[in-house]
Amino acid sequence: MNLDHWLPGLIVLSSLLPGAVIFLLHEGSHRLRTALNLAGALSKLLLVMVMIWGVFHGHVYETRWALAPGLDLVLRADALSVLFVTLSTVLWLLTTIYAIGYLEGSPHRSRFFGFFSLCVTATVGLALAGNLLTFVIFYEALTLTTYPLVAHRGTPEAIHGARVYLTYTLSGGVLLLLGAVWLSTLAGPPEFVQGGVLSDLPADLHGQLRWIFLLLIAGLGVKAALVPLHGWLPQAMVAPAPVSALLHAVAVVKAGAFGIVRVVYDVYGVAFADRLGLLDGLAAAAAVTILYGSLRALTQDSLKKRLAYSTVSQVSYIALGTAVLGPLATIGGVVHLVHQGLMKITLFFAAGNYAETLGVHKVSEMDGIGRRMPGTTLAFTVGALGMIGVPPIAGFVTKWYLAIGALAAGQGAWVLPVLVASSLLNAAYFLPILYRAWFRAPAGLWPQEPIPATRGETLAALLWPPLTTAALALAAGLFAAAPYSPLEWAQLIARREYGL
Amino acid sequence: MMAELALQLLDIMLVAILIGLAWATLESKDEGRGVVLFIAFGLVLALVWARLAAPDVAIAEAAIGAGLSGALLLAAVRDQKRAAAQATDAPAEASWEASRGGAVPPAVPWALGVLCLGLALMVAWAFAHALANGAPQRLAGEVLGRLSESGVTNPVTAVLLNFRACDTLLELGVLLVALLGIQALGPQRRPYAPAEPVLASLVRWLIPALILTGGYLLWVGAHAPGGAFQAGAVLAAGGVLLRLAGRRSAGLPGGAALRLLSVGGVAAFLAVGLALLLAGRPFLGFPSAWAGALILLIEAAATLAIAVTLIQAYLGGRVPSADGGSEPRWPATPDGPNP
Amino acid sequence: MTEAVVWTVALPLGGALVAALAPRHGAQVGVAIGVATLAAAVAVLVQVASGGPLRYAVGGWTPGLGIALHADALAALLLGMANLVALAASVYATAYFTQAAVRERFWSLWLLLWTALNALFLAGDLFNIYVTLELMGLAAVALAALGGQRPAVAAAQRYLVVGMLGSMVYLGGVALVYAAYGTLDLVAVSTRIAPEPAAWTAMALMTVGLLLKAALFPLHFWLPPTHANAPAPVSAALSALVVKAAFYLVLRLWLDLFAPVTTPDSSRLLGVLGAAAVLWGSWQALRAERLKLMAAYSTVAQLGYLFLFFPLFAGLPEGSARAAAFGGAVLLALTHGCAKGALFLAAGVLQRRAGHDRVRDLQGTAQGLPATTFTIALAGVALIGLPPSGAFLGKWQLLTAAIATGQWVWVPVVLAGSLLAAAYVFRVLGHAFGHAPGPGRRVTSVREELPALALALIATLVLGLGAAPLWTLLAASAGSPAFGGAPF
Amino acid sequence: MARHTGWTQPVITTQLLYGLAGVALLSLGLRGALAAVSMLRRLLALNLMGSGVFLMLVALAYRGPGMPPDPVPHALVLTGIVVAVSATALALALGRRLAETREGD
Repeated sequence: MNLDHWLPGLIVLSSLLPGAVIFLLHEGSHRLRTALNLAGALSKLLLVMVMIWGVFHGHVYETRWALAPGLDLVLRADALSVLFVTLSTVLWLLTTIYAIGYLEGSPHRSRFFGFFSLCVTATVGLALAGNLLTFVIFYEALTLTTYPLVAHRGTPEAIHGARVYLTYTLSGGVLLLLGAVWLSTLAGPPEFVQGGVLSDLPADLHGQLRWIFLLLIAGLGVKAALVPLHGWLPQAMVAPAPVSALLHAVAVVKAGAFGIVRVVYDVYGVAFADRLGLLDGLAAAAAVTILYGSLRALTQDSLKKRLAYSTVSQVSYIALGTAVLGPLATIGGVVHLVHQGLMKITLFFAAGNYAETLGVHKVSEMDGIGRRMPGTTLAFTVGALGMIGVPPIAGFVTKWYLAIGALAAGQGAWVLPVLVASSLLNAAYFLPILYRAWFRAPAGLWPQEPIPATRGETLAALLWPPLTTAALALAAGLFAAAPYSPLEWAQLIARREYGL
Repeated sequence: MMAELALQLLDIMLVAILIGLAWATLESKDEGRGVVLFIAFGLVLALVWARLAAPDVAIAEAAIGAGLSGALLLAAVRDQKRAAAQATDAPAEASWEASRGGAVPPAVPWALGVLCLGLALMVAWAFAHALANGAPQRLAGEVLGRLSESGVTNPVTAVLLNFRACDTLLELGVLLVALLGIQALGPQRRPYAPAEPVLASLVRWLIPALILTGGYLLWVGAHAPGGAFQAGAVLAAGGVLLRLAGRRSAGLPGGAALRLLSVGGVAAFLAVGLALLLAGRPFLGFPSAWAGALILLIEAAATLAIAVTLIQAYLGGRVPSADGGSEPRWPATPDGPNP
Repeated sequence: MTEAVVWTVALPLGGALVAALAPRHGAQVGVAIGVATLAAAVAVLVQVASGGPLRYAVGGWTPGLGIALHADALAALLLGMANLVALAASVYATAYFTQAAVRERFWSLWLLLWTALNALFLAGDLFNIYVTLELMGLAAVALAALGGQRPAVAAAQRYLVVGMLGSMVYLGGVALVYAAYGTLDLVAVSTRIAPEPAAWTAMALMTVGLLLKAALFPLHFWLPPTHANAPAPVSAALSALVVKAAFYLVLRLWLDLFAPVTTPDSSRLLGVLGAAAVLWGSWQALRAERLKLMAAYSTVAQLGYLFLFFPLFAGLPEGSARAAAFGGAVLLALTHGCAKGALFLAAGVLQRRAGHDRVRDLQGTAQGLPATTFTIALAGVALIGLPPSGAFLGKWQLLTAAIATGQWVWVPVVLAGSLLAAAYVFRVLGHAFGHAPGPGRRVTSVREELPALALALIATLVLGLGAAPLWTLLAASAGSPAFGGAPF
Repeated sequence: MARHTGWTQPVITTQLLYGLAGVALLSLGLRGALAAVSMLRRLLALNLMGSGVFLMLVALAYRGPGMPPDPVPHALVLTGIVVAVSATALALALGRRLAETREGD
């Protein structure tokens, strides 16, 4: 067996197979299910580490499977996919641990963890996708596998939220499909190649290529929650906390953002996209989204909804970094894939802990919560400050690179105001929460306390994941210059894209 | 020349009568009358077949097309009238309709007329064109040329049972499907009415004659007009007559024997075909020397199968045993006493 | 061993006779014969894959004088799919029927339907096709009426009348072909046919007759009540196989027989009707209040997709692009066969447990039957055309061909049809989530739930991820002398 | 294409006359089947339509008084007649069952 051929496939299978088995498990087989979940997550982590080592040593990992003449399913490891795969794998492991604690005793756990594993399978497949067809396949698979997770609770609101989610994402999928097929008829099935594959096409096709770009970005923009395609995201907040964490930090929104990065860098090529005049529109959409999301977040009392609008805003930093020509902005956009993931998952874990431990769902109920749950609130604080861009947390690194990238590209005149305004708004909706949590006295009894306080602030399985991700977010900022840091990888990606 | 002219006049008259009867069938106000006209149409059509040198088809048309179809349709009309007499709330017409609006959405009559006329003109044009330009030999030469290898001398039987045996095997399957389908719908609950003595005594004379005719048709089918379908239909006609004369089983055996007879046609055909296959010949590839005997064997089984199938179709699927024990109960009706 | 072709027809026919003679043992006979018939069909597929198209002269007579059975890749693939679905439905049927009277009558009719399907896929003679159509049609009618309830019987009667009408119109075309070309053998006719009045008219008559049976919009009116009211295994066979068989014949006749006679306009007409079927069928499926009615309308829509390929074939030059599109059409047909079979079987399980199949009121039942709900979801993925189902690749080829030939008009139809399909599928699935406690068992009725699940998995995974050999197989059959002017 | 010897004009006249009569029956039957309001009439119309097709086939087979007719269409028509009666019988049985279920309601 040639590992170079099989490794990407194995990484996908390492969550697919446990997922398939988990579906068959009896509801009460708690231990076996947990063992399978953790075995899958750990083996995936192991395989990814092998892959990182291999990519570092110049191995080319590619799994290729023919679906039809000229249409191949390709899984390939390059710098960008390794970055996203690593992020997904680490966060999956943590989220699994968190979910085991979170869902203890609730019904339909086999169904939940089955789809949860499939969802990660789709995310990892999407990260490793080596061509547009493969990307589309996993992109749709992600839609399908997350639908049952959003609808999991089965309440009318859950069903409704899931339906809204599905309506948006499937419509986006249709646009993406059309764009992908159209592009294939012009240029053959496009493989992802750094620097793009389309710049050699004759000039009379450029008009069609612009339309295709619009279709692709619109299709991807639904999942990336670009305004005005973001409407599903706040609705999908009905899902259980681990799902929200995964949806908003890693899987769904990030899949859209990652797709935008892929299309701009590895299908069109950023230089060619700029030549076609496509980047300005994307940048404008990103800027509008950044500001709009922040503004909407200001007025939300529901904590999860505030976080959701914050996501709308933050994910578009990635699109913004992508749309500004130049390696520095690229670094800022790509590195934010990881940074936003770490920070936002921390925030959602914490929000889930508040809801699960104390029944707190609203910002207005959070007075004094830091004293009751110091660990959780500490993690929340790190995430929130990171989002605002306070050094030395990871978010600062992102904003710094975006700013100097914009200046280098001569677009500082409008990018810098956007960044500043956004950061001020971030502060405006996060700092009051922190103030309430740490400095106000509790208003009285918490809405409900299913977990007895004697066992610590909450279950260990719920507490350690947010602390870990908060530490990672801090480390990603503190040790940004260290080898193998997310920033380092982002710089590698940018060097390759621009041929430096 | 005179003879030819007379023949052409006869042709034109036949065609005119045929189309006239078809028209009258469709336009008749009363359904019973329509069925009677349809039977008359079938008899004229049998004459047309004879005129066109198709005696095999003529016999089959008279026995099946006009005879048995007619009997089935007449019985249906009678049931329908009876149901109408019983039902006080719903008109009988409605009970025959799958649903209001029928199988086809209501169409504007003149549009339908134009459509059908246009279709007729198109098909007529194509048909005339094909006749004028097509190869007039078609398959006739090939069939007649290789007739000697078929084991029979009646070319129609040769085509049916040998050259195109595959069609005929499946066609017997169609007949079997119809029978099984009718049986699956459950027994017919038709009240039983005793026949008048005149009919009963007539039938007593007719039945042996019909059996003889059927056997004869089967036997001569190898070299003259006739064969399994015609023979089976004639036997079936005997069964229908028996039923009309008051024999409730219509001369059919009961139980396993009947089931065996019903599937016998397909079974014999298939068994012979597969036996030949296993013997290293093609499926249904009769060796010349044996072909005549094998075909007669198949035809004999098919004749009986066709006969019992058609009789059962007339009886409505479930055969009452000869002593009448299994005839389902039927409420007393004004026009027929209960057994 | 070309006899495998014969066995695919002879085995179910013989089985039907045994089942008619010994109705109490129908289930054993049916499943045993089903396994053997599937083996024969697989043997045919293997032979075609290894040795190219095969042709079997029944009785040893030269085709023309006699009748040929033939199997090329298209026929063999559909034959394989049909036998797979039929076997799954057979296993299902062993547990489905509760009334002894109905159960005993089912098997002989069922095996005759199976005979007809296999004979039809292998038929190489225009009149033989007519006989197989009638055998299939009558068996389908008898099975559809099997329950004996009034709506089923009424629908079956209408179905029968439509079928008779279609057969007669088809037979009119056969008469014209025989008049003009003096033979009924498909290969022989295809070498002689020329664009002239007889050929045009015959094509029109035969196509209309078959479209009635294939339920292409607006000739679909009979399908929803028939398919929605038949017993579940019968519905599965009707929707997955019987209408598909009529489509197969249209495809066969247009590509192989009437290729010199068809015009871009005639192909476009089929495309327009297909597009209308996609939109109308999907819309009606969305509005259907009953699950089986929804599935039936979905069949109307899915057949529409298959007819969209006709104008695309006409627009593509011979070569790899057309071969790719042709493979897409076949894959779409195969996937729909398996998925729709699975959907109807699963719907039958739900209906039996709940006592009804009203979509609105199915929540609790769906939650109590996770395997069946999962089956519906998987089948739904294939109906929508999402990856990784075979339908995704089929639609990819459909869109590719539409864009490549500049026939943009079909693109919004395909996309809108997919979204509507998603809407009706998820309308059902939305009800599967709820607060009810988890069921004790994943699978409650092995013989009913597993065949459906197997079909759904084949549609969604096997045909989606393992379909590449299909194009190789079709390419190997193309242009072979055994079958006329093949599609490429 | 050269005419066959012995293929005289009256033969084709006869073929054409009866063939066109068949076409007329086909068309009449089709109209009847589409326009009929009751199942029984529809079945009558379908049977007439079938007879029309059969007549076209048998007319083709006719080759004049001196020549044996083409047996293939004859065989096809025989098969067709049996198929038609089978379908008619099944349709009537379905109608009967419908009538009964109405009474049962």
